[in-house]
Amino acid sequence: MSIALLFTIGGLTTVGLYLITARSMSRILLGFALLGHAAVLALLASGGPPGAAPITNQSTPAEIANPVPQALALTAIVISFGLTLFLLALARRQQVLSGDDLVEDDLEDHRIAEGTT
Amino acid sequence: MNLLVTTTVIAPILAAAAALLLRAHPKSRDVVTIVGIGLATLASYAMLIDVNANGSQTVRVGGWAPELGIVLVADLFAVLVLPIALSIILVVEIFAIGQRRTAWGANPELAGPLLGVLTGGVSLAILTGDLFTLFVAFELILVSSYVLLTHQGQRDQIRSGMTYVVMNLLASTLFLFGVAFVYAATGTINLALLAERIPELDSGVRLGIGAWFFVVFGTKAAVFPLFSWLPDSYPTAPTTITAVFAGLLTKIGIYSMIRFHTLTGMDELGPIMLVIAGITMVVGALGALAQSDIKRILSFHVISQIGYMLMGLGLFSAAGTTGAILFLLHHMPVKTVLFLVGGLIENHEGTSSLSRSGGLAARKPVIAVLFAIPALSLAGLPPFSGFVAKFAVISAGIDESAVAIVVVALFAGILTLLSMTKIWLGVFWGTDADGLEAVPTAANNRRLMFAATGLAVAGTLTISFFAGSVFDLSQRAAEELRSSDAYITTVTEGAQE
Amino acid sequence: MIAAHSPIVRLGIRAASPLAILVGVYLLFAGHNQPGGGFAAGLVFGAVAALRTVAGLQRPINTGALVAAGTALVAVVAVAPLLWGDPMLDQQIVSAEIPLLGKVKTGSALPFDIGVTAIVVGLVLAVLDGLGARELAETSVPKPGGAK
Amino acid sequence: MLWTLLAMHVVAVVAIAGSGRWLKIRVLLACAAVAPAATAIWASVQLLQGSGPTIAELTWVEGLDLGLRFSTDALALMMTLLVSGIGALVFVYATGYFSADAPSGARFSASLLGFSASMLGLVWADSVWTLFIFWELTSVTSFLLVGHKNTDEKVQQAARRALMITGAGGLVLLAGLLVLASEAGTTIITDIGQIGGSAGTVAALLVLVGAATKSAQVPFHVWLPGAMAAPTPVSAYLHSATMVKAGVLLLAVTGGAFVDVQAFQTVGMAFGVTSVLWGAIGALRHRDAKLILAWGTVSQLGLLVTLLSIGTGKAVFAAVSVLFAHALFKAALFLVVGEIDIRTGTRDIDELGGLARKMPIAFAVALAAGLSMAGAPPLLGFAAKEAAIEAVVKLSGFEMIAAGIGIIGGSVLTVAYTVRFLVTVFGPGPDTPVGPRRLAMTLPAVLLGAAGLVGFAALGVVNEIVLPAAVELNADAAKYSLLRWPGFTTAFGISAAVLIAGAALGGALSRHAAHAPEPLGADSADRLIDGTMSVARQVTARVQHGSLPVYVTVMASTASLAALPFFADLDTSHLVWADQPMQAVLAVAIVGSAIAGAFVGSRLGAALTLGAVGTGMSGLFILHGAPDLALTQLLVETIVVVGFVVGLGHLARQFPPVTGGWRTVRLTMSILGGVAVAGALAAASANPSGRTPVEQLATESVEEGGGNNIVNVILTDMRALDTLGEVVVLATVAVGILALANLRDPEASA
Repeated sequence: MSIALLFTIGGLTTVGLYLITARSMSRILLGFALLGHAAVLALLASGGPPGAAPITNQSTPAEIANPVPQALALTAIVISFGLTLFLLALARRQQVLSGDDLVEDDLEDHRIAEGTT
Repeated sequence: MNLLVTTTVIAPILAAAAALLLRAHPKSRDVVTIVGIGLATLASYAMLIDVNANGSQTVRVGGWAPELGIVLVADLFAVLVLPIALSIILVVEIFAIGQRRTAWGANPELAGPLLGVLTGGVSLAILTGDLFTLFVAFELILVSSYVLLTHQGQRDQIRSGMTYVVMNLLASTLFLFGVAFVYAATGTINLALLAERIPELDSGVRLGIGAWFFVVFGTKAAVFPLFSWLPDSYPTAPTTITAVFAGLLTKIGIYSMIRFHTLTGMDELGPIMLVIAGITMVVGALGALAQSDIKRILSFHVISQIGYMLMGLGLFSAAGTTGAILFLLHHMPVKTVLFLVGGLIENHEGTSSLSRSGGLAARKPVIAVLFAIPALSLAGLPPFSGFVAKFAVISAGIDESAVAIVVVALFAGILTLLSMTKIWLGVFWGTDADGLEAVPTAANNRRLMFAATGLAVAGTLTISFFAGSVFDLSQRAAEELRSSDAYITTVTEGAQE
Repeated sequence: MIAAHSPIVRLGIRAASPLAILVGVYLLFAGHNQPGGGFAAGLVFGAVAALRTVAGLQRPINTGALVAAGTALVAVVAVAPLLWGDPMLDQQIVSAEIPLLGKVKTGSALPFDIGVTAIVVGLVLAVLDGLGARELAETSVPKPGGAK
Repeated sequence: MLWTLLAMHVVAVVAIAGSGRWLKIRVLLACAAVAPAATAIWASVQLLQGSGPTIAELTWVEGLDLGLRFSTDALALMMTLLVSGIGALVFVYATGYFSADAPSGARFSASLLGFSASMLGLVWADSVWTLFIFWELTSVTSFLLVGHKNTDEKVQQAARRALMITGAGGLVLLAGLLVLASEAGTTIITDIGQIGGSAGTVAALLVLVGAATKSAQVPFHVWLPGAMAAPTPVSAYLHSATMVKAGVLLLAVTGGAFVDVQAFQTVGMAFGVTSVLWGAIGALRHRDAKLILAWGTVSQLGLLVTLLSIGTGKAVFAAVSVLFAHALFKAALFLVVGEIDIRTGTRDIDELGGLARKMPIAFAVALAAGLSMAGAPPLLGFAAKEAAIEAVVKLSGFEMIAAGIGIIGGSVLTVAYTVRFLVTVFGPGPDTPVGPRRLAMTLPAVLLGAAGLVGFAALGVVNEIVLPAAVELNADAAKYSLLRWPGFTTAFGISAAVLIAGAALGGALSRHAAHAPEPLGADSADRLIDGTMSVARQVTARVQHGSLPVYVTVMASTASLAALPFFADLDTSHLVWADQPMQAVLAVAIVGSAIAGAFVGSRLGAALTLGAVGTGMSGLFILHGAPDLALTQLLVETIVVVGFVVGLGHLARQFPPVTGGWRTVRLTMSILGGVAVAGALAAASANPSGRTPVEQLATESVEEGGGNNIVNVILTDMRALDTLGEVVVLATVAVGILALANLRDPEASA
């Protein structure tokens, strides 16, 4: 396993986590995009060292990179693509409703918390 | 079996697509949805009969060997949970058709198709013998639930939807990381092969994987301290949607946990699971007590009850796993019914707030009866299924001399009972505090809602009545799970092309 | 929006469309042997359709129906093998000689990929639609669909 | 037969519950009386024939030993007679008690009959779980009946209090029975042998507490006076004659198992003696006639618990006798009070007076039943109490002192409150106007009141009922019998002294206007419940504060914590700095852009850095040998960046500023998360326990999958199911986005 990859995965995860704890939906969205990258990279890295592209008429099976995690990573990319777009639509809706894209707190929770004091 | 498995997964998705194409024709749209989900449900019962008679079976999707392709495994655990899960969706869809023209109805153009997708996802999650396919199935379930939760676009729905989406997306990301860890450590994502290879790992990595997936599935299942998203999001959805969510989604989390953690032999995590289980039970029940809205109380109950299932699993004994499975089977329909009754109450009271309703038992005794049965069951009172389930879990605890968790479980039971009386006193007794009118509902729609709820109550009573058989089946399923050999053999040898 | 106002941009999009569609078709068919596949093709087609819609070069596509049809196609391909007793999603392979692409060995993966493409096109259109691209286009063009 | 009887009850419950729309309450109640009446007749026949126990069994959950097992031994038959006999009478009484057009008739009748059936199941139970099931059912039906007049807030509170105390007791009992069953190795009550040791003590204490909640022993008695909010037929039936006896019955049938457990005797005695005295004092302090009787019940139940704790043959015999006598006289007294309530409109003894003249029949009944309660001859209560005193006299040492104080002191107080009750209600006082008599109310009261007298006259018959029942519990009881005239024994002397002292005390107290007593404990029970609610709110406010960023932080931190075990196996020997130099360059560029994206102030800038990260990722994919990934990544990135710019183009260009302290927490959590993921991956990949068969995959891909691009073959064939799921996810997202978009602009339907 390569430290460069681990560094990228760790770095993207850190920045991603930092961003998804923000109040602004755009930032949260960015955060998930980065976390998605980190996860995809982790999947890819879990399959072992790099190699030739897994296309049989171009390389021998001994040279190629493990194709399974590539397939998984591809599925993961597509799914996180879809969900990022959905988040975007939510942020857009929030913007239509309230003019900004800030995540609000749950009012009922606040009401109950206030009831205790 | 091949046909049955395919039907449960694909038929609802096909129906969803068809219903979407037919969005302009309400009648045929509803029929198509019901037929799709209904076929899947029928197929799942047929699977239960088949597996009960002939043992676990595997379908190799596309005919590929387990090392290369995806397998769907119909073992006893899966075919026990699946029929109940699908029946729930079917009943809720019927209720939703009845409720659609009311203020609390989901948009019927979307609810049907989305429930179809959800059904496909649930079937896939339950049947899959592949960790990554489980991820995909989770995403199917989640994405349809995201849309169901937010499609009406009201402000609190967007807010709660955001909480729900963000927390679950993070859990999904953690799931992907987990797949990466597992694949890096074992070179496979097939559950049967994992059952062989994970126990061979160094204990640090093995327990790390176990703990990581405990967090992943724990978030879906809403255990302490990962449950906060649930009570904030569920109550804002239309009642029918909440009913499905509460009845099913967290249970898929606990289902996956039972499967994964027993198959891979994570017994060392037992103590920590028990601690989490205890806290979850109590905090959930306290949360329920603090609320003053039916849907929020019921949402917190979901959390509390998950604690009991986790307790069964955390005991890591045959009796404990049996109890967890039994609890799971009991809880799914009972919770759904309670939310459906919540929907009926909303319809008649014009609100789900306790302080604004009252005296419904006198005005509408049918609703009181429909509520009382599942409520007593949830509180664990005999002779209902909840009693048997709780009894099974607690007596398993006594067998293992886990005194502390047994005491906590009993204590949480009292709190649950208290919170149920809170609803009862607030809604059914007393006088109607304000003049909110019942939501005008066409008579045949109302009949449909009552019929669906009545059907579901009858279902829970059936489970109560046949609790003996359900227990025996759960016991066999638990034994199969605990000796992972059975599962491995099914997948590697018992393949059906 | 600029696209609708500027004839040059419109011309550019009009000229680029066939090329982009060709690329998409290539990706769709080549996927089995070269990098590509239904998803990539869908993104390319989707981008083209979106650009053309924004530029007023075509009427908006019924996105919901497209997505539904794609899903139905994919699901039908999934269950079809059951008709001849195979497990779901089993492949049927056919070889054919197609001009430009050479010998193509394909099978049920092709309709499957076409379904995927339809869904992805639908998604891209839905995104741009949902996020307000069409609104932007319509508000800036005096008469929508002027290029009809 | 047992099934037939139970089925009769159940069918009647369902039928009655369903016919509320058509039938009035009196008809419903009359219908409801049929099943108990039939059962009572059957039980009498069984008793007269002296036939052996009828056994009925039904398995429910075999694996957990849950099921129904009934056995009607002599004790069960005696209880059946009480439960169904008094039940039938109470139903008849209730037809007079309620006005013809009283609402919720079906609910009341069905609940009351449901209770009757539950109580039957309880007394017939021969398995601990059967007993428990019906035990809980009686709690639930009692809740419904107490809350019958639930528009009143106080009634709701009382019902909730009763349910919570008995419900909690039920759970304690559940634990106790679990321990008992596992220790005894059987769930069949008649098969349970003696158990001891620490498990025995635990079981005994848990069972005792369970019994004490149901049988209203101090300090759990606080629900019983509140339960008087129920209509009087309910009070007479549940809260004096039958349900409150369930705890006593439980102690009686499990007592055999705990013979060797000292704690059972000591704690039981403590419960009993305290309740005898405190209950009687409570009865003396109240002015509401019904509450006087309720507190009297607490006292009498204490007497029963005391006797059962003594556990000798004589004591058990006395307990069964007192139980039998008490059910009769207490029910009669309640029925009289109910009649007074209906006919005068009040139950306050200060407002009542001269009723001996105006309600002569009621007075006669009250006198007979009251004197029986006081233990005066010639009534059944006298014979029973005589046996009790007899049992105490036979004791020695500390036990004798404790039981003596309880039983003899309690008896004095009992006589006192009885006298006070009779004098203040029926004696001279304010001239209370009295309404017309209702035959349906009078008849059952007369029957029950006369039973004490007849029972004493025909003491042999009573003996035949009571003695075999006592023998079921303790074989030594066979030596004893109820005596009409005991002779001038010590016990008789004590008895006489008790009567004189009690009468004097009662006479004296009845002349003093009692001051209105405090709720005597009910308020503290409610405070406990309200306190629980308030703790619940506080805990919930802590864990459920409604702020998404905090939820995310908690979750990410939990995940980091879960990754800790990985670090135990962290091994760096398999790590290389970089696979290619270019990889390192891209890594730095990607992380650099990501960090820039996090801190850049403008949204457009953030979108651009996102694009940069995506492009870098494509580069990494190419280096890794994954051209499909690279291609897809580039296309996806384009759409996302465009979507980001278009979709959020209306927002302010700058992000809102972030506040200080919270930022540190976020940063710490994020860094820990990043380290956890990277470390876990490094640890996981160090020593894999298996490998993917890549070569096999390559061959099969060409031969079976018909494609050279293995990744694509995997996606469209080997793992086509994943792809299917993935595209359905995309389709659903499209539907969701369209749904949100169409909301904004309803006309622009897709």
